[in-house]
Amino acid sequence: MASVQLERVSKRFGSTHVIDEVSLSIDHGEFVVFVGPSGCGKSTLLRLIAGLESISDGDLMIGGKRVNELSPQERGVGMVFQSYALYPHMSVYENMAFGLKLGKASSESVAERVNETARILQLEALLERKPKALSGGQRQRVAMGRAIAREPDILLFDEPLSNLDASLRVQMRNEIARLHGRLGSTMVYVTHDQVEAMTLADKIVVLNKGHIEQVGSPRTLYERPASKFVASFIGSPSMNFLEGTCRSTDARETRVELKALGEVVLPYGVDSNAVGSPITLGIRPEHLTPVQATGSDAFEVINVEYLGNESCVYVDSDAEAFLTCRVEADTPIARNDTVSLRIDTAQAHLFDEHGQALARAQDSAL
Amino acid sequence: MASVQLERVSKRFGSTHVIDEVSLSIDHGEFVVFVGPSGCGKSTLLRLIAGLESISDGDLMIGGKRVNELSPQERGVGMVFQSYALYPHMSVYENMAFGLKLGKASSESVAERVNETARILQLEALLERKPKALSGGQRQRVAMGRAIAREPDILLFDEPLSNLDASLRVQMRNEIARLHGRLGSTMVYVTHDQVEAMTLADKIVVLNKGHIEQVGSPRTLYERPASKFVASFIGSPSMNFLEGTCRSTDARETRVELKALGEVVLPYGVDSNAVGSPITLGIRPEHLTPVQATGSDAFEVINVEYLGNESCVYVDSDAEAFLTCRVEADTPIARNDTVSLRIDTAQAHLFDEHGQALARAQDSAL
Amino acid sequence: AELTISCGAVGAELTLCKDGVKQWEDKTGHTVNVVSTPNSSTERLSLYQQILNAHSSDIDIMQIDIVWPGMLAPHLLDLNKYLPKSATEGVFQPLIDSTNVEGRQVAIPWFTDAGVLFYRKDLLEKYDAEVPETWGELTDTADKIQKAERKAGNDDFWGYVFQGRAYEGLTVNALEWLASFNGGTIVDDQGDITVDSPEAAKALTMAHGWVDTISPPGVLNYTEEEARGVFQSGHAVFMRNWPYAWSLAQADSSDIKDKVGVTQLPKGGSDGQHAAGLGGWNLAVSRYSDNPELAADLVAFLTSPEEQKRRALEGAYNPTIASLYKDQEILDATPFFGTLYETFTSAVARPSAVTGDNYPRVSNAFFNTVHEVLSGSVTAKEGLSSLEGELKRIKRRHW
Amino acid sequence: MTVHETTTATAGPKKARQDARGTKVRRRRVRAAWLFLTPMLVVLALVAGWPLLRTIWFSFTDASLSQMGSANFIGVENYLVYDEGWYGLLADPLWWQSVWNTLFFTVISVGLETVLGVIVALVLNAKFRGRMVVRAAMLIPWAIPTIVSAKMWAWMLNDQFGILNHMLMGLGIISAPLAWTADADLSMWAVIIVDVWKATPFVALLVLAALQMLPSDCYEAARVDGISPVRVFFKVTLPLIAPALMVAVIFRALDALRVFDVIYVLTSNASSTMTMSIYARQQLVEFQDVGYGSAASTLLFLIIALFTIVYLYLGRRQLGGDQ
Amino acid sequence: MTLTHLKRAVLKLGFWLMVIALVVYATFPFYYAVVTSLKPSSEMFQVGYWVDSVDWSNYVAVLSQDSFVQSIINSVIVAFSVVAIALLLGLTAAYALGRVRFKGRTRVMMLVLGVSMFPQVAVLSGLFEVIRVLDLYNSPGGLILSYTIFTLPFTVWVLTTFMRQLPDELEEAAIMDGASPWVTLTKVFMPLLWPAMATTGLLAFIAAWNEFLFALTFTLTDSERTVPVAIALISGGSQYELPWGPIMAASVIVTVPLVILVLIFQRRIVSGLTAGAVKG
Ligand SMILES: Nc1ncnc2c1ncn2[C@@H]1O[C@H](COP(=O)(O)OP(=O)(O)OP(=O)(O)O)[C@@H](O)[C@H]1O
Ligand SMILES: Nc1ncnc2c1ncn2[C@@H]1O[C@H](COP(=O)(O)OP(=O)(O)OP(=O)(O)O)[C@@H](O)[C@H]1O
Ligand SMILES: [Mg+2]
Ligand SMILES: [Mg+2]
Repeated sequence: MASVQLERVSKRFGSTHVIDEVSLSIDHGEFVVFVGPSGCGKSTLLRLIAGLESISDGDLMIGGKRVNELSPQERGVGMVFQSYALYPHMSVYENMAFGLKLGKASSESVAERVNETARILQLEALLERKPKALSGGQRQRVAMGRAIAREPDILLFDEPLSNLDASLRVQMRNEIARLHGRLGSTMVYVTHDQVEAMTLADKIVVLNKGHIEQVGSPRTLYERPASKFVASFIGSPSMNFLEGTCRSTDARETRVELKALGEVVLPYGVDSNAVGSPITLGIRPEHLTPVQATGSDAFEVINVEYLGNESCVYVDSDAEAFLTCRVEADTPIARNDTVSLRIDTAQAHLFDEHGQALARAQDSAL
Repeated sequence: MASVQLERVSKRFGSTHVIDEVSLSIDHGEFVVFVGPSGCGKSTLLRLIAGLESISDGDLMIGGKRVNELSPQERGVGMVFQSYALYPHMSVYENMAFGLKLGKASSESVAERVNETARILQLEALLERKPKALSGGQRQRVAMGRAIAREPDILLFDEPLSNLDASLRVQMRNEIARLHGRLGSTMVYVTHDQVEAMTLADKIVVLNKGHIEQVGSPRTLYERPASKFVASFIGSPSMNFLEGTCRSTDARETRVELKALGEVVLPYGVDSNAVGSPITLGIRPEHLTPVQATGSDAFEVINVEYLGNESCVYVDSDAEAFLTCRVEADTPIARNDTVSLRIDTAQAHLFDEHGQALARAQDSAL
Repeated sequence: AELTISCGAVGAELTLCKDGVKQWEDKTGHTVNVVSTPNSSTERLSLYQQILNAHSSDIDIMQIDIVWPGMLAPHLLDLNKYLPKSATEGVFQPLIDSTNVEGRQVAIPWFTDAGVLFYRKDLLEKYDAEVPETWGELTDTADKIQKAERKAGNDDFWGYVFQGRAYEGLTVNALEWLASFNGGTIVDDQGDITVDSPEAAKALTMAHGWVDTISPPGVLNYTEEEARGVFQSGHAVFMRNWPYAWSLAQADSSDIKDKVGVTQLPKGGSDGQHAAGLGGWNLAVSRYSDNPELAADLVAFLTSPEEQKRRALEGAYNPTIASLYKDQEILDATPFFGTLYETFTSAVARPSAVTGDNYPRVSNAFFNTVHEVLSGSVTAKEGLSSLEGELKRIKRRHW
Repeated sequence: MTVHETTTATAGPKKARQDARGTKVRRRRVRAAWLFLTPMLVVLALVAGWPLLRTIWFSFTDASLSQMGSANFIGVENYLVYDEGWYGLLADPLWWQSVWNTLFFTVISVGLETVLGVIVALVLNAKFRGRMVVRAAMLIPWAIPTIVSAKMWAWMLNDQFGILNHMLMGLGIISAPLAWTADADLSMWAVIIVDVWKATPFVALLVLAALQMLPSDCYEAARVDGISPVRVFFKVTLPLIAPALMVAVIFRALDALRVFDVIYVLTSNASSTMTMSIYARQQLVEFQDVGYGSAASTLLFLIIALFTIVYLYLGRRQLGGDQ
Repeated sequence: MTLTHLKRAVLKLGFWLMVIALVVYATFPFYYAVVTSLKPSSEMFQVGYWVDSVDWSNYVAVLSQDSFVQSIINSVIVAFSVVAIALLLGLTAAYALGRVRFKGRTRVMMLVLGVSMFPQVAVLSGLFEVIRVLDLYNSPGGLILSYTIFTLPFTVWVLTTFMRQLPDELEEAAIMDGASPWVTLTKVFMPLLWPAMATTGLLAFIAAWNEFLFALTFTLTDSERTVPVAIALISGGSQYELPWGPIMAASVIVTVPLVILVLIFQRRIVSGLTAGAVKG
């Protein structure tokens, strides 16, 4: 049983609090993805679980047993390091076989396993090379191969695909999903890739400055972010935020006066305490549609970015930042056009002054 | 003048041909993005331009002058290394200031420049830290800061944002664009990120196994890929490919018999030589729409991936690989449904047996 | 003018030398630098050779070992040319001979040394034994006392210690054995090799018999100090050593103060002779000296009877001038000088003059052979005959 | 580093090879390298050039210390000559004995020093309280002047009042005192004991430096992979410190092959502990035979050079660089 | 749990036993020297593990000689200069040999090594001549110069080896920053080579500090001599008498500065200097 529990785990480097009372429970066989801004403590958290850093405070349990003091090998984890940490003097083959030989596996089965892993990672042609003679992405794949060849109970991935091209990344992602299915091992995965996070995770953990902002399924996080931070962090391009004031709310609708866009009516009710207080409305780019300008509420288009499958329209909203709209690739809108903006109000989110999401009245569970 | 010309440049490591007669011309002030599969030679090409590797064959000109034999500093280039290559004994500040100081800048202007760069990269709080005490993304930003602080004529970026979270990446991307605008320097940029490539590039160069597959504007590459390779490489998820035969073509339409989907009519003509020969039809996921199954041509849905802003539907096409369709996030389609597929024929691409795109009759320039 | 002299190392020897030099300085008004040199005589020799070979005038006057004149002669001044005949008057003839190379007086003997036998008066008395006259007696007495002492609980007690390490000291020791059996001195005055004789074999066989019976096995690596260590800590009844050990054995801190006697080394047999190996030091002047006359004068001063007497009184250095052994003042200060007069006059010199440059080879071959015989890896007979071959081989290069 | 030199001779058309060899950058870099090398080479040439050439020259003469000026060229007579029987260095059984002694001494003592040095370095590399003091303590044997430490050991190994015999007897390991330095069978071992004691810190310190310079992150990988420390040591640490260890061993071996003072002070220069250096010194200094002694030195040099070349050839992969 | 604790405790105990064993092994002779130096000369020939009564007279005797103190000063000057020269020349040479690939590199390495292949006695008289020609006889300069013959090859080789292990990318980064080889060497490599430099420096220092044969041959007067010679020249009342007490006292005195030096230098022998430099 390879469940992982963190109970008020903290980590300090000197006086810097890097992980701050994090509690989290990961079930056996679960696939958990950590996301968060650069430097928020994701790698540190993985290293704490692996046993590479000592826990300053709190308890870490694996399979129900407190393991704070156990060495990495006793914890039964495998890890893909963000910095690869390859053995510089060993060939790719040896790098991958090194951890395997331990298990007294016969050399044939070692060879078989390594070759199979190399095949999955498309490294077959490079088995004899030293890490120095590999490209960045090849090194990264070796780092991954080393961990997955061992098939440990708990696999920790620290941004394992960041240096791979998109199509290889899709393949690798599928291989990881397949591996997860086959081994049934617990996987903890750090990524900055939205798609990876959304597709692989049973559960996404959003970290911010060493604490957990929200834990939930991909859909929950995307559709019901608990805070402005999570809302802005999940989804790319980010959600647009509009300042305003809550005018009224009842069970079925909420009226919000936005500084930039005037009054909008949202088709759900929120906590009535919010009435009269400043509020932030969040709306994702795909739910903000630019249309031909209709008189008064016209905004200028700052830029249109063509992304192939879609385009992004940046609109000057007079608010702090530009508003981003996601439109079809061959949108007729061009820079310096003036547009009106239409909000898909059902998809809008409301946050209070402190950035917390306002609870929706009779919110159905997702 | 910092234009860059490569003329039949080759690079061999021992007997491995890593770069194979690459010719390319980069104008002064242009922003060129290199993309290509892992290990195709992108970094090597950058290193050749930088002067860190000797050119095995061919000529490299900068500003019209042959520079094969000049040292990096004489070429006036700056580079962000894929592996960062930070000075481990220097603080973040010193890392960024090192090159500036060598450039005999006054200490005030060094401080000013470094602080400004640190601000842009959001590293202000970390200036006193050593690289060892930084997270992966922070290191990467330092590596970038070091190169851009010097403001050289030619800036080479090797996957500079790969370890940053999505929102930071968007910010950094904008900063780079702004920097490019301000400095007017020539920039060569390697990335695996589709969005970066599409939004930043004046010109994208697609590399494959050491040679150039296609050079063109982002829109050209996306909409008129010259080969199946480029078509599959640009865009994520990748384009779907369907095997078939060309039945007939004239100036205005082409009939194609697809193994999996039967006959389709494309609203443009192709080279008439193709008639009767095996052909591949490429269609991007967003142009392949699953609809309620209508009798005969029904396919099974293997998986539906929810990505937040959209979903991917994987359909078992009886062809080699699954077909991928891009649909709205809240699609009603679920795993194991049966669907029919509708092709947006105007957006379909045709490739001959060798993977080359079939020239469209009276193709309007893009 | 300024002179440089190397005499002795640090310690009493150096102090004595400095005092003498000071007197000369006061007398003549010149300045003299005294440089100290390594204690080990090989190191000192190689240092001199370095300097002399470079024809350097860095050292004007050197204190050289009794066996060195042959080797250093080309670099040394013929003092006869600078000094009156009287300078060597009254000096023991063997010493004059050893410093006269091909008619050139390259050095003046300064002080001398000869091997003597130390014994434990108290133990001989206790076990009612005589001071041995022959090696045979010594062996018996040593054996007897050793057995008895060990029985009495003195576990690491030994009968006889000497210098058995393969080094110059062993040459002297073994030469004494050979000479005491009338076995010659390896090479005779004519330069003929005489070592392979039955007497010599007898002497060496006897010595081999001591090792691990009356002498500790470690004696094969003993120099003077190791031997003295054993003797002075009360672990041996007999010791062959130089006279210097006397004052140390008589020091207040010594375990055997007032229990020690000194006598001549035993004879080989009743028809043998008392033979003491000759040691000692001379003063020589470098040919490259800038002030040869002054340097020679300083040498003459330092080797003068007055100065030698002072050294005998203050440091118990044995004079090289026979008459001083009758000087009452000296005899009062060091009573055993009288008993040793005989020893000095009859001392056997090593064949350094005749073998010249090749003396070190000869000595080396000799002590190595002796060492092998002592440690039992060859018999005396075999060893001596192969030594003879070896010496012939060396002689090939003409001495 | 790979800058500008990466085109190797293994493949590629001729033109490319020439091109790479001839590039200006490369040439400039090479010129800079020579510039950097020059001071060192000048100093070495200054101090070593003349003495070494002189030694080699003298080995073909009959020079003797007392008449160095008038040396005659005698060809290889010092090495080997027939004059009613073979004479010369190569015909001297003592020389061969000393060669054998030296090799024996070198192999055993350098072997022990290496093993022990690595162990000590590993201990010193561990983090524990008082590490500073222990490090300093471990260096003491190397810090004591050889002439002193050899005398000290001679004192401690003394058969009568040496503390070693005293201790061994106290522990009941031996019943009678051993004549460490006198006994032909023991004296070589005594010398080895002292040399190992003295030189282990040298190896240890170098290995320690190598250990400190190791890349730290692949050790984390090994820890996570659950690889036993012993295996990590043999498979990761050892290969990574191999270059430094090799250099340490080379210099230790060079010292051991030229060993002099320890033996000179500790044991008599009897044939059982006669080494090549002692032999050479004996000829040069004690026997005044500069010609013959120089021949011995030159031969010693050749033997060492031979061993070094073989060793470097066998270990060339560890040293990296020129494949 | 208890089992792992027990195992850990046993391991810890074993480790400490090992440390103690090594320390005893390394320092016992030195300890014995200290004990001997504190004994009056009368107890010299007795085995003893402790000092019963401390007798400083040997130390007083040694330190009261001006020439001994002077020789310590000389040694310090010589050893520091030797280390400085060796490290400077060694570093530059190591950069060339370790970082630049050129023809003849191996030959240079072998040549450098070849210098240390002759026995010291063999080069002695040649070196003596060189030193006399350069007019450095009987001066620290002569010793400093002659000591490079054994410190330089060693320093060059060790630093070259360590230099090769530094990541290539660092030099490339420096090149991109426009650093000249000299700047790269001093500003980028040197700080990273501290462990190696401290080690070689220490070893070279000790070698220079303890050298005897050259020091004996190339100096003449007490005012120019170094410590080992001074110790060797300590002697008893006569030629054969070895003054153990003062010699041991002197040895202890000259070893103490080295121990202090080690304590200072070894702060530089720290790990993980290159951590965080490169990814992969
Ligand atoms: N020293 C070398 N010897 C042999 N092959 C090498 C060497 N260095 C790189 N290669 C090979 O050259 C190819 C190109 O490497 P390069 O680093 O340019 O790839 P890349 O396009 O940057 O890949 P990535 O996206 O993974 O960083 C790779 O296949 C790599 O294995
Ligand atoms: N040794 C250290 N001393 C002080 N602070 C440190 C140390 N190591 C890491 N940190 C800080 O801890 C924070 C968390 O680092 P961590 O590597 O866990 O970030 P991360 O979430 O993995 O970021 P990234 O996505 O950039 O890799 C960072 O702000 C980093 O600067
Ligand atoms: Mg990280
Ligand atoms: Mg790359």
